[in-house]
Amino acid sequence: MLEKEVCYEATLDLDFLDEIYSLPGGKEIKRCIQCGTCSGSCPQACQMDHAPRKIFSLIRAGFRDEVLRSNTVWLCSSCYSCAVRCPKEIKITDVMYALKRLAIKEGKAKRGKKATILSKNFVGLVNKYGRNHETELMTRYILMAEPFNALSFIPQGMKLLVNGRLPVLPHKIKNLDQLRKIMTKVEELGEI
Amino acid sequence: MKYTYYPGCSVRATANIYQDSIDAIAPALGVELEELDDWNCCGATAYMSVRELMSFAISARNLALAEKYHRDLVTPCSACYLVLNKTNHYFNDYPEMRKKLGQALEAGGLSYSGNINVRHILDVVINDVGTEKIASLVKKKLKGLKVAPYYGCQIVRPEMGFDDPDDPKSMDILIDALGAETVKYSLKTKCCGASLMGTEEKMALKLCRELLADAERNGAHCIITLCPLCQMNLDIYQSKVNSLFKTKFKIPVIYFTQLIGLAMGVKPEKLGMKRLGVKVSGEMKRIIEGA
Amino acid sequence: MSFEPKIVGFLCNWCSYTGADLAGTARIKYSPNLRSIRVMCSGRIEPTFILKALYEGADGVLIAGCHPGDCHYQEGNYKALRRHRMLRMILPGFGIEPERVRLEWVAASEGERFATIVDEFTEEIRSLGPLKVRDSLEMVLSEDVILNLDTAMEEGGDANEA
Amino acid sequence: MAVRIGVYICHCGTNIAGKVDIAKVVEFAKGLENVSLVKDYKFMCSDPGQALLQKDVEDGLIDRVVVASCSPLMHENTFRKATERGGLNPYLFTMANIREQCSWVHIDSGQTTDKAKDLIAAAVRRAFLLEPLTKREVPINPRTVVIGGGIAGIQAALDLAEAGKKVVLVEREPSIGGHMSKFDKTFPTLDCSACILTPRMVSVGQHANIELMTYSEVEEVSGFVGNFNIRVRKKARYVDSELCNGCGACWEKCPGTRVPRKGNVHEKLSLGPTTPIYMPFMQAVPAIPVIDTETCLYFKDDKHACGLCAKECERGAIDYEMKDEIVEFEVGNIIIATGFQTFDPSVIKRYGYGEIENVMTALEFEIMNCASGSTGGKILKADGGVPGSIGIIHCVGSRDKHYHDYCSRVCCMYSLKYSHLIKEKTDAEVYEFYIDMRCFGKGYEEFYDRLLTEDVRFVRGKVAEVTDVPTCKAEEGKLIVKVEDTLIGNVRRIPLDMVILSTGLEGHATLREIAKKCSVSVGQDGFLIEKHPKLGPVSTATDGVFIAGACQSPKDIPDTVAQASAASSAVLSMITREKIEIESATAEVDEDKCSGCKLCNTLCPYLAVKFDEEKGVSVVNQALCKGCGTCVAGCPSGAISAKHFEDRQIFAEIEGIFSGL
Repeated sequence: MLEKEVCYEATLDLDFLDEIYSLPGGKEIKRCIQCGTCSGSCPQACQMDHAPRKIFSLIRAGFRDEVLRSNTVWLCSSCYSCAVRCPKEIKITDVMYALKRLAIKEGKAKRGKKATILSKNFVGLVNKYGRNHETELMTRYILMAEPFNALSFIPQGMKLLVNGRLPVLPHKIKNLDQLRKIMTKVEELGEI
Repeated sequence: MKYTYYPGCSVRATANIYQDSIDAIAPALGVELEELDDWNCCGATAYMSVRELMSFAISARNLALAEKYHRDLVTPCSACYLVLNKTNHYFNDYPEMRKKLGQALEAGGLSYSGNINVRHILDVVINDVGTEKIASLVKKKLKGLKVAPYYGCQIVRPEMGFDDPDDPKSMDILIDALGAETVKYSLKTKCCGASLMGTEEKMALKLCRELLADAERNGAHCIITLCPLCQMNLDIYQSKVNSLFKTKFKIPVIYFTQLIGLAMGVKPEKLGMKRLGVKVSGEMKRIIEGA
Repeated sequence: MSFEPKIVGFLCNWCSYTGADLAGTARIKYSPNLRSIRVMCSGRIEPTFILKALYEGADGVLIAGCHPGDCHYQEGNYKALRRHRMLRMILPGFGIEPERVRLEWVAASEGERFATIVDEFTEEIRSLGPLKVRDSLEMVLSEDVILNLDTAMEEGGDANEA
Repeated sequence: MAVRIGVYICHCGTNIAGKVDIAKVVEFAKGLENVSLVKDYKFMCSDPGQALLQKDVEDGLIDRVVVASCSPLMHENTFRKATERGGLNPYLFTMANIREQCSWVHIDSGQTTDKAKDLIAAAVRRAFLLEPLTKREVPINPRTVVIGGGIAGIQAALDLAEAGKKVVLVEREPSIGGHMSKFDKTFPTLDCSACILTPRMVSVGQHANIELMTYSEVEEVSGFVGNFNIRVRKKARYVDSELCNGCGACWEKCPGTRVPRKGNVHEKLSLGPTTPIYMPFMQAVPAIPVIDTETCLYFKDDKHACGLCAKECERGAIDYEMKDEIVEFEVGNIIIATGFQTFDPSVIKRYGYGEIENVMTALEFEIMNCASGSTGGKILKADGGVPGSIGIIHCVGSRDKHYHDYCSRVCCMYSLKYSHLIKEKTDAEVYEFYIDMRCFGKGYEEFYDRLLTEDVRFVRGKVAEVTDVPTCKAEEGKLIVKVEDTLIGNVRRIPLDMVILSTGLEGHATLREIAKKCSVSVGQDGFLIEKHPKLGPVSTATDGVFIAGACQSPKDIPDTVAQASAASSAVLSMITREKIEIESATAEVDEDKCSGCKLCNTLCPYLAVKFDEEKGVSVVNQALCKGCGTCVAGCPSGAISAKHFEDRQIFAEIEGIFSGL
């Protein structure tokens, strides 16, 4: 959308700001004064399509597609540097999460494909055992997301293995049933 | 001092050496950790990207379980610390979130009041045990050992922590109390990129390189950390950083609990020191084995 | 030894002298060739002051006043401008390059500008070389001629303005 | 008896001594003609430093004083006083500036030392020719005139009146109140403008110490500090203010129109009645109407057929024969508070003001918002419809070399206020197009923060153009704002129903005139020049003339009120001291030499030089003379001398500079 010479208001989603605002964590987003503290503090800003500050200006103007398709959210390492420094106390990291979820929901998370796979595998494991099983998580993830690259992960895996830091067997919690009931209820309630 | 203990998945797997060192020093520090029965995954960062409510719900089960103990909930994992705290925070600050979480917990026959205090084990060691007590337990001089204290992100941010988000000092004063030397470490709170290691590996490795380079520049013999993810990233991936960026880092990355153990004269094997990705060598080895 | 020009400056009290002081307060360095004389207003500066300075040994004369419109006395600087224009017209008659007399506006806040002007002017005078024809001025500085000269300036200035 | 000059050279710690070889300079000074003693000291301005000089004067060792130290602008007064304390006329002292213009600005200490020598030699020669001058004092008339009846003038007048001093308040318009009376709400507190202003206006109208002259203009100012003579033209209102009781019957029956209707709304927005006989607004002080003779049917028609208002007026207050009246009075001080006018945006063609409908100025929007205005406070388009989207363009006429370089300081805030009002009154989308948000005052940033959450669409970028030419369906029938969103980096076209131009503030059209009358300078920005940009914000170069409010620079209400109170307290301090010392270094005409050509009369900016017809010579009024010397330089007969800056003194200085050659 940004390639266009002139942008028409009709092409924008003028409710986008309100949509993000209504999410938990999005409350302060309207107070953004575009100071750029977030971008300056972000360890990943240089790699991003749009550094965090610009993401907020795009949200404000209604560039929904541009925001959801950008790689920005997927490069966020959740370090919260931006969030603690933001002079308006915007929960920037939480907004990034919200955008990730929105992007996945709308099938715009191209860059987030790997993150989605990782997350989904993780979710699957928790459903299965109640806890994460790092060995299985890594194996599954590598095979799904990086099948052609799987060999490159072996040295790190071996290092953990030989040092006795990669348990082969998963641990299953006792009351898995209870956890599943909770999770089923969440499915019922739907996300906020 | 008795606490409810929430180890988290990593501490029971890739970070089991963290658990070993905690077990080795806790009695001497007078810290009793009673493990939260049947705890489950904290919900973790990765979950958050896909399902927010689900993440909080899973997390909330732990908090609900912990409430029966009437004690602070202590975790050694920064990620768990953040997620559990965040769950608390959202539970208490967003009525809609509280309502839905309440309903979900109810489905599992649980309830939560929102009053569990979640703390990091470093907080307990520094603020409950205190450096005076720790200093009195030091048996082995670590004089000359230059240590870079690496705090990472999640215990100091976002502002729910017990220390300054830009310039935390807890581990600095701990190092002093142990008789070692704190090196200037400007990047002490910069992100190591752990959460990106799976998905955006190169970028994560780049962040690791910066951290390792700053430690080396400042003459550190080792880096101490308090987070399983940071430790794994900087330790296990150090060789990958070296091969990608043609660097020659050989900096052991250990848990602060391991350093306490060493100073207290606990055998390195008992602290999991032998199971590090980057082994102790050179000057650090001399200092630890000497004296 | 290379030629070090001697320059006399006539600075108005309110803008230019203050501007020169500001250059000092800000420790801006400039060439040491200037010797300044303070007058209340650039409108006070008579053409004969300038000729006198040239006669006594100055190689160049700098006149500095408030920017147009900013004169402390409303319009003294316009008077200075008029006289300056006239003076430049008659200087060649004495064999003196008109470039040796320069008029500049320097505000109280323009310390840096003052220093730059002094540096530039010093270099300009340096390239012109020493003023050689001082003697030609001797006769104009007798009292009678001074008066006639000043009258010419004032009336000529008026004519010029019109 | 020979002149004995004492030369005192200050080290100023290392400020001077670090770059100037003091010993060499002392040696040099000792060799100068008429110098009878030379001393150097670490800090001449210190008490012991001053005592040094004072004692030498007391002991009769010297009768002229030269201090070579910092700038005379810094310590001339200090040493003059020390000289005076020693028993010598303070004008027998002079200074050589060897710090600001010597030791601080040059690198080579040899050259610095040489320069210091030259400057001291010049000062010594000048000192030789100095003459004693006498101090002069004039009494101060306790009455003050305040020119301008906006909030600045109102505040200043009330302050003075409350202090028990007489004030004449002169206002050009039919009512006092100024711009503030046209506002509905004031930022950032959003308190009602009329509610806070009206009581003050009423106080002014009723105060025993305030003489109010509305619909009046200052014609001439003469005299000088403490003794000004003011001539005011009271324009004819055609309504006798003694008889009128402000009932309104006149305008209710008036058949004419001052502001024609156009479609559903008036061509121009108006607060008061739109008839030729009108009150500018309902809370006007005085509550007396005026007749606009341009549109009044009685005046337009030679036969004077109408006369309806006169018939309606029960009290017979209408007087078509009324004439302008000239009033003269004396005051001791003047406060200029003439305020501002808003920038006329029609010169910026690309914004379409005056060409495209629904492009309006800030002031028009202000009036539209007033409950007593022509739309009853409703925000309406030209066709009477309700706008669905409104854009506010900041910095119109400000921060632009083509119009005004400066920032008008109030536009960001009033624009935010508009956004709030629009959101409060309508469901319209609001866009703010800004370059920078300048919210510097108390509670201002907080107000901005509040507006950020009120769903105003902030777009950073100066609008390139406003057009009514659509390029797509959605733009048809709309005003289209074309702007680069600089935070995103691409150009946007935003269709709107109404555009408000946040026009900047400029000095009032009559400001130059009034400034000239009061001998105050107008700066390049078109505002009055204060005595000192930081330390003299309310006084001017002319003693006894003070300034307050937006005539000095664009200002918001709090700053205006603060400055007005500062001006009134400055006036009070003048009045309280009862007398004032005036400049001694003035010009003087040698009557024997004066040829009576009157050239100097035209040169003097203060009208201090007048021609004495009897004697046939020009005379300088010493009370008016400021000592600039322009007349001295201009006198073709050399008949005028500038005391303390005489030709021979300056010649001596020049000679001194070159005496070392």
